[in-house]
Parts: sequence; structure tokens; C-alpha cells
Amino acid sequence: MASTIRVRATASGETTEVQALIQHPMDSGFVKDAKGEIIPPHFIRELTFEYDGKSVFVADWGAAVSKDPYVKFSFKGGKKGEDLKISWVDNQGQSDTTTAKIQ
Amino acid sequence: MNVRSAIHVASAAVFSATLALATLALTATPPATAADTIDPVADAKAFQKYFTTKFPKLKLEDFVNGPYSMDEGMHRQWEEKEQFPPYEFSLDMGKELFAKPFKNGKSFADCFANGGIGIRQNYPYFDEKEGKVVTLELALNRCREANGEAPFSYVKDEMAALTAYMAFTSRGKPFDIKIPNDPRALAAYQNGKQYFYTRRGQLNFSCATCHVQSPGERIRAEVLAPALGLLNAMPIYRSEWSGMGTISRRFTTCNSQIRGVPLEPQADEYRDLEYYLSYVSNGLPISGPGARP
Amino acid sequence: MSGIRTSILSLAALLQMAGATSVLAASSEADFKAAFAAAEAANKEAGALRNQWTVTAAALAGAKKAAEKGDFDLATAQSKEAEALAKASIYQATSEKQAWKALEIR
Amino acid sequence: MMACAPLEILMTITDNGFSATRRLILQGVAAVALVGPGNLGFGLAPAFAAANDKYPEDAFKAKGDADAIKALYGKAAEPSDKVKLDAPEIAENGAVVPISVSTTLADVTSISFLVSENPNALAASYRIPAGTMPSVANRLKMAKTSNVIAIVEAGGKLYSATKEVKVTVGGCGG
Repeated sequence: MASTIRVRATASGETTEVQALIQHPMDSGFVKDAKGEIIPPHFIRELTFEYDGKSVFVADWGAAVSKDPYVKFSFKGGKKGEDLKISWVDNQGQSDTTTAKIQ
Repeated sequence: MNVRSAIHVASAAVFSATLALATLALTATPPATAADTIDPVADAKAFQKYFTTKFPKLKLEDFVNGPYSMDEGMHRQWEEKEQFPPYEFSLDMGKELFAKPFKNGKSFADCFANGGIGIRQNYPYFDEKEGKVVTLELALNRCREANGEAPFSYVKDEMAALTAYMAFTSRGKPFDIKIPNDPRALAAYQNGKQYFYTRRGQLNFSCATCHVQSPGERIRAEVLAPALGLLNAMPIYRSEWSGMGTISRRFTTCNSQIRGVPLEPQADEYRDLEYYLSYVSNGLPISGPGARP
Repeated sequence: MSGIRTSILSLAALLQMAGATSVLAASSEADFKAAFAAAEAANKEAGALRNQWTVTAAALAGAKKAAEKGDFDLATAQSKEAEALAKASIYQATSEKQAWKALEIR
Repeated sequence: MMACAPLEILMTITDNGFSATRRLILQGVAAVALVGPGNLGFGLAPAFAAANDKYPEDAFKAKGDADAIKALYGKAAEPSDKVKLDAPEIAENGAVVPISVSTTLADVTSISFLVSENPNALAASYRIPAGTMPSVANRLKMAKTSNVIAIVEAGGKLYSATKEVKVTVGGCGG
């Protein structure tokens, strides 16, 4: 199965812009399903971006982040062809990680 | 309405002046004759003219962006979403599903012209053997059944993913819906047009009430899309559904919103409605899959 | 245009009439059964015209639930309302057979 | 947020939920990098600095925005026009509201977004190591019309920008 993480990292000049879209329901715990039962909270708590072994961005998320969450940031450094490691953990202990090449 | 149809009649070069005068007299009463002669070409021209006059600043292809061409604030939110659109996952799933062979070794590519790539703009078409309109969603499920596979739900993820992928391969190609020289095709077109303009549900709305009379206006948070180009972006990822939606899903939910009981997906009325709506948007580019509020 | 106005007026009158009848004397199970059958028949006819309303189905369901609880006043009233809604949806379908042309872009 | 056909939106909670295979890679999630040297010089208030490695549990549980900011940073923020908050005037839909912030302030170590009227005000908090630009874009959920507050922690002080975003359901009543 493809990774749940889609990343676009593009280096321009000495900064690298990173966009990520993650496949995750991000259930807030406030919504009921068709049978009227509450859907338990199920959302990504922490999303980490690492470049050259160093963390360049860490997201602490709550239940109010949209489904299939998206985030965009940029950091100094990062060269074409280098690796950017992305991993997340959610409140049910699930996680995923992927490595993307900087374009 | 009477003024507009009079102008329409006058601009029809073919009619002689006397005939124009005669129909002018008729326009006071409900124009029974004009509506009975089914003339899709004239309809499409009048349909597109109505919207380009109502929104002079928009180029023809802008209409395929629905509400986002109607409101600057919405347009900015759309641009942000399009940077990394939420339908990305459905598109990938559709590509995978489309290539996955059936148990008998065949795959969707064997059911469609050109392997199913870049053909979405020709759907729906009128099948002269069956004497009915065949939509893309119907053709996909028929392909599955012909190869011994269970059909997909018309309103759920797999069908949305498949149609998303096929639409994606046709992006930019103009709608090219044909009406063959067959009275049944003309009747299907007319039936779709009638459905589009017929008021239904306790709210007593027709599709035209919202998408012809008041595109650009708001119903609470939503801005109404113009009917021209209404299906070009299908299937759509709607924030409201936080999920993908096929044409079948959109038709059935629109019905229930105005408190009309929806027909079953791919009912003849819906197939004819899609035929009419696609035909009058001929020439406008396919932009699916789309993101919508 | 005048055709439209009369159709809307008669639609409203129809609904008015339904409201009045529900105030009558207490209803028995037999009254409920008759009213419910009439409502279902009308809704079936609307179905044949491919033009049922979701609120009709809701009223029918409400009537059935009230009957199960033995509250035949409510059940009969809701059945009558369902019948009126079904009749209105039939009226809508028949009148729209011609009325749709008024909105058509030509 | 009840959509036009309430049952319809709830039906969309597909049963397969999140079906990707779950690669349980339990790594040290805690970021190994030390917080940028610039920050150390300010006599860090260890318990509260958002730049530490712990997930701000109680901040996300706090109800109001003031409590959440206190739990997260331990100090109040002052509005500053150097914090540029970009959010729509009328959200096209409460489920996906594009919100972003950027700032010209220096030594930014943390950026957070709060939606005052949400059940829990804190929506997202980002740790910005040295060398990362002080600008973030994301998509948040909003229960109803509310103030959206962006907080930037720069040089140990808190700056904020606030904007009201109108949110209502779409459709015609269902």
C-alpha cells in the first residue's frame, strides 16, 4: 500500500519549501456515525520532519486539524537529491514514516 | 422571460421576418410551439449565451470552476486547496484500481476505447443498441459485471476514485457529447432537460431555481455554481462530505436537500439529466477531479 | 406567468385543509388505519409519478410510531398530514408537466 | 457542524476508516535536536517553553484560548502587527479552513493556532527549530463562527494576531 504521506520538497536558493498531505481521518471525537454512536477520537498527535538527522519542523496537532491534514513550511539549507524524513504518530499508537527526496 | 425569447427568435437568421413576427405574437402565451420542437444545438447556444451575458467578465472555461468563479474569497480558498488538493489520494487509488486486473485477467482498459485514457469528455453517450444514455459510472460497473466482478456502489469511494482517474486523463479536453440522429436520443435529451427545469420536493425547487436563476448567490455558507460547466469538474472532493462524490451522489443529495425522495442512482432520469447537462456544456474543458466546498 | 400563481395558491390551500381536519374528535384505531391506508396509497401514486417527498415518508413513520404506542389521535393526525403532503407532491408533479417550460432558457 | 443533509454527511464516515497498513515504527519521536542556542540565553522557563520535546497534553485539553495559551507558554501574548495571520472572511466549509501565519519577528521558536469557539481552543502548535522560517500554513476545523488566534513565540516573548472567521453550514436546509 502506498505511504500515507505525500510530500513535495523543493529547494530554491538556500531555502527548501516543504508541503505535506497525509491520509488520516483525524476524527475529533465529537462526530456521531450513521448509527448514532460517537466516533472515538483518532488524530495525529505529532508529525516530525528531519533533514540531515536534525529536526527541522515538529507539529503538535489536536483534534481540530482537518481530515487528510496538510501543512506547509520552509527551512534554510536542504539541497536537491537529499533526503527529508517524515514520520507521524497518532493517539491510537499508529504511525507511519517515509523518506522523500528534495527536488 | 418573454422579452428574452423574443430577442432569441429575432436572432435566428434562418427564420424569415414574417415568421419572427408570428412567433413574437405567440410569446405572450406560454410558448408551446417553441418548446415542442427539440433543437439541442439552439438550446446549447442559448444556454451558453445566457451565462456569458449574466457573467460578462468570465471566460467560457472559467465556468467549470463553479462557485470559485463566482466569489473572490472562495477563489482564494480554492487556490490554497489546489496547491495540494484533497482528492490526491482518491486519484492514486483510482489509478491503481483502473490497472488492477479482474479475476479473469482482463482489466478496465479492455472495456474502453483507447484503454480508457483521455475519453471522459465523450461521456455520457447515447447507446443506439440499448436505446438509452450510458454514463461513465454505468459503463464502469457494466465492465465489472461483464468480467464477473461485483459492481461498485455508485456513491462511494471506488467509483469516485475510478471516475477521478479517468477524468484526470481527460483534463483540458472539451466536452464532446453527441446526439445521434435517432428520435430516442432526442427524447432522452428532452427528458433530461425537462428534469432539470422541473420543480420537485417540498421546497418546490428545480435544478434551475438554484443553478440558473441564482448562481453566485449564497445559500448560507455555500455560493451557488452556474449550471454551465456544472459537471466538468466531476467527481469532486467536497469539504462538506470530507470525501469524494460522484455525479450520482451529487444528484441524489441535491434531491434530498430539497426534501424530494431521490431516485436510485443511474435511474433513467438521472442518466438523461447528465446527458442534457453535459451536452449544453459542450466545448468547455474537463477539469475533474475537482475540490469543492 | 399567471399559471404559476394559481398553482401555488391551490398548493397552499391543499395544505391548509389538512391542518384543519386534524383537530376533530378523538380517533379510534379504525380511524387511524383508514387514514394511514389513504396516505400510503397517495404516496404510492406520487412514487409512480417519481415525485415523492421525504417529509411524507417522515409523517408516515411518525404516524406508525404513534399508533404502536396506542396514541391514535396523534397517529390519525399524522396520517392525514402525510396524505396531504402526498397529494401536494402529486399536484406538483402533474402541474410541473407544463409549468417547467416557463423557466427554460431559450 | 450539521450539514444540509445531516444523515448524508455522517454516512460518509466510511467503515474502512484509515486503511493504510500501519507500519509501527516506534522511533524516538522526540526531536533530538537541541533548541537553537539563541533561545538558551533567555533563562528558559523549562516547564512551559513550547520548544521542549513533550506533546503539550494539558494545553490541548484546555477549553478557552486564554487557558490554552497559559498552559502552553505560561505567559500572555500581546497583539503585534508583525504577526501576519491569513484566514478567510467566510470559510467555504467549517471542515477545511485554510489558515496561515508568517512573521518578520526574529528568533521564532514556536507558532500556534487557536480557534476560540472550538470545544478545545488549541488546534495546532508548531516547534520551529533555528534555521526554519517563521511561517506555517495548515487547514483547520472550526465548529462555528469564531476568532482565530495565531501566537508566535519569538525571543521568549509571545505575540499574537486575531481574525474572525465566519462559519456556517452550507446547503438549503435538507
